[in-house]
Amino acid sequence: MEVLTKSSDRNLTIRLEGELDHHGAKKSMRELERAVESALPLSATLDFSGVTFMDSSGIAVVLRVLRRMRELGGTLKLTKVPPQAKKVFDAAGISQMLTIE
Amino acid sequence: MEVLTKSSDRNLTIRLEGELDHHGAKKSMRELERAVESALPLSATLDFSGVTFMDSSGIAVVLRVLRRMRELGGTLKLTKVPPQAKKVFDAAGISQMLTIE
Amino acid sequence: MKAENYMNLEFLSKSSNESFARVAVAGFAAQLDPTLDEIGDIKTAVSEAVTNAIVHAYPDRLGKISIKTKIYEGKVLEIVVRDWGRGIENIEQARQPLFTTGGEERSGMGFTIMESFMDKLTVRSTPERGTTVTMRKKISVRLSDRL
Amino acid sequence: MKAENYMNLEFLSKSSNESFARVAVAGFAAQLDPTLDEIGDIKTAVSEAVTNAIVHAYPDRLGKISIKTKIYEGKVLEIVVRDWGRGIENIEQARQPLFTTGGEERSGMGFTIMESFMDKLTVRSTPERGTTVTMRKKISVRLSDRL
Ligand SMILES: Nc1ncnc2c1ncn2[C@@H]1O[C@H](COP(=O)(O)OP(=O)(O)O)[C@@H](O)[C@H]1O
Ligand SMILES: Nc1ncnc2c1ncn2[C@@H]1O[C@H](COP(=O)(O)OP(=O)(O)O)[C@@H](O)[C@H]1O
Repeated sequence: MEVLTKSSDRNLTIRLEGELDHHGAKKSMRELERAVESALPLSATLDFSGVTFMDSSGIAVVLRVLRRMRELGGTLKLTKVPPQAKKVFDAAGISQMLTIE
Repeated sequence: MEVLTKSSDRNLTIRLEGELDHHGAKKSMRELERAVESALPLSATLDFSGVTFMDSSGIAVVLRVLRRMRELGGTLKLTKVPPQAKKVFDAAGISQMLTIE
Repeated sequence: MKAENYMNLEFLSKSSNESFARVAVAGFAAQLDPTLDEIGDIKTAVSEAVTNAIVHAYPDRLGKISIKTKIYEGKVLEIVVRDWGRGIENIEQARQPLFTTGGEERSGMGFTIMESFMDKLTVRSTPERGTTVTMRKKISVRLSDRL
Repeated sequence: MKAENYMNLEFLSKSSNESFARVAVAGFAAQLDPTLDEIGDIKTAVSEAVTNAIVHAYPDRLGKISIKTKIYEGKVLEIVVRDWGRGIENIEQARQPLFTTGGEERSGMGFTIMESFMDKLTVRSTPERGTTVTMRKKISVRLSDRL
């Protein structure tokens, strides 16, 4: 799991690459939090185009970022979510809580 | 394992697609032989570009076609052999018996 | 009912084993010629069950995880994931969406996802003895099966 | 020497299982961060050993095949492929390049390829009791291992 971040003007884009399972989430959660804390963004985007697999561990990751963004008064958006990950978000009924593109 | 053949003027090109292991060889050997018998080619080319895996079962297949081509007084050439399959041909010391491109 | 084919898998509860466990089961299921979507469902369900064994069954040690996979007539795939860990006190509660004992790292959606991606889910567990999760899925019949 | 991780696999001697067997072992080995070339070597060696069990050990029936995989310190991968089939009378002869009892379908190069793709190959066999093939390969240390 790779975490690639790009931020400017309190807009943060994070590209996730690899398998977002419990193993991948464990490895990337700290990096994700660090990215959010240093950018303190008003708008954050998680780019899922590089996620080759996701299970419910990914949901926990996204919910954690979502919670932090709400505390910061900012918004969170997910983009380029592949079908397999989308299906997991849908099954978890989480698609309504988020903007998923 | 898919076997796609194209022949004209006693030139036969056979494109192999998939995994050329014992399972794949079992499934494709008859089709290969049929292609050779109906074209009776003077020159045959096995296009390996679609072979995603090969083990020694593939060697047996190639040697069988080679033997038949020699009986017909024709030649056999292998093209677009991927690195993994090339390594198997090399380890079997068969690369010298054939034109491999 | 007699199985047409089977595969048994056994490994340590290391998170680095999650990936190959689902790949192995998906690879075994491939002979049923599932759609990409079905392969995704199988991988996801296996990942949930295996992660539970790693995270919840053996929270503070490495233990053994077994996956027994069978194919039955009619393209039915059965996957049994077993551990010899902590067990579950209240299975009904554990299966509720959002219920988790795993804290912020877990979403509590594992069983919900297994249920929604597979046709049938059975959970048996004995505290301090371990848990057995049985899942079944019928793979769709495709035109090519009739050729 | 104690293994750092292991994976045991068990399945029927159907040729449709060849593919997932090598995928499962390669998936397990992936945690050693092998090169593409090393992954290819591992898949090929596993394929040869498994095919032998399917073709030679159980020529006229379905039987059980087991693969036990271990990782030892220093990125050493051990793969043990076992069957309970026919066995080999003369192991030295069987290991010779081009020797085969399999007719035109086989090349007699299986053991030669296992030997050349792995660092070590041991074959034990008892006629009518079965065969155990043990292979070892040290995966190359890469810069990223030191980070
Ligand atoms: N194999 C297991 N061993 C022990 N407890 C388990 C096991 N699987 C599930 N549980 C319990 O059931 C709860 C719900 O599981 P699940 O729905 O998969 O969500 P999550 O894994 O996100 O917590 C877990 O938090 C845990 O308490
Ligand atoms: N698992 C096995 N059980 C019984 N006989 C075997 C087994 N593996 C190999 N053999 C014997 O050893 C011979 C050589 O094997 P190998 O070098 O792999 O070539 P091939 O499989 O092409 O025959 C086989 O033809 C067979 O007689």
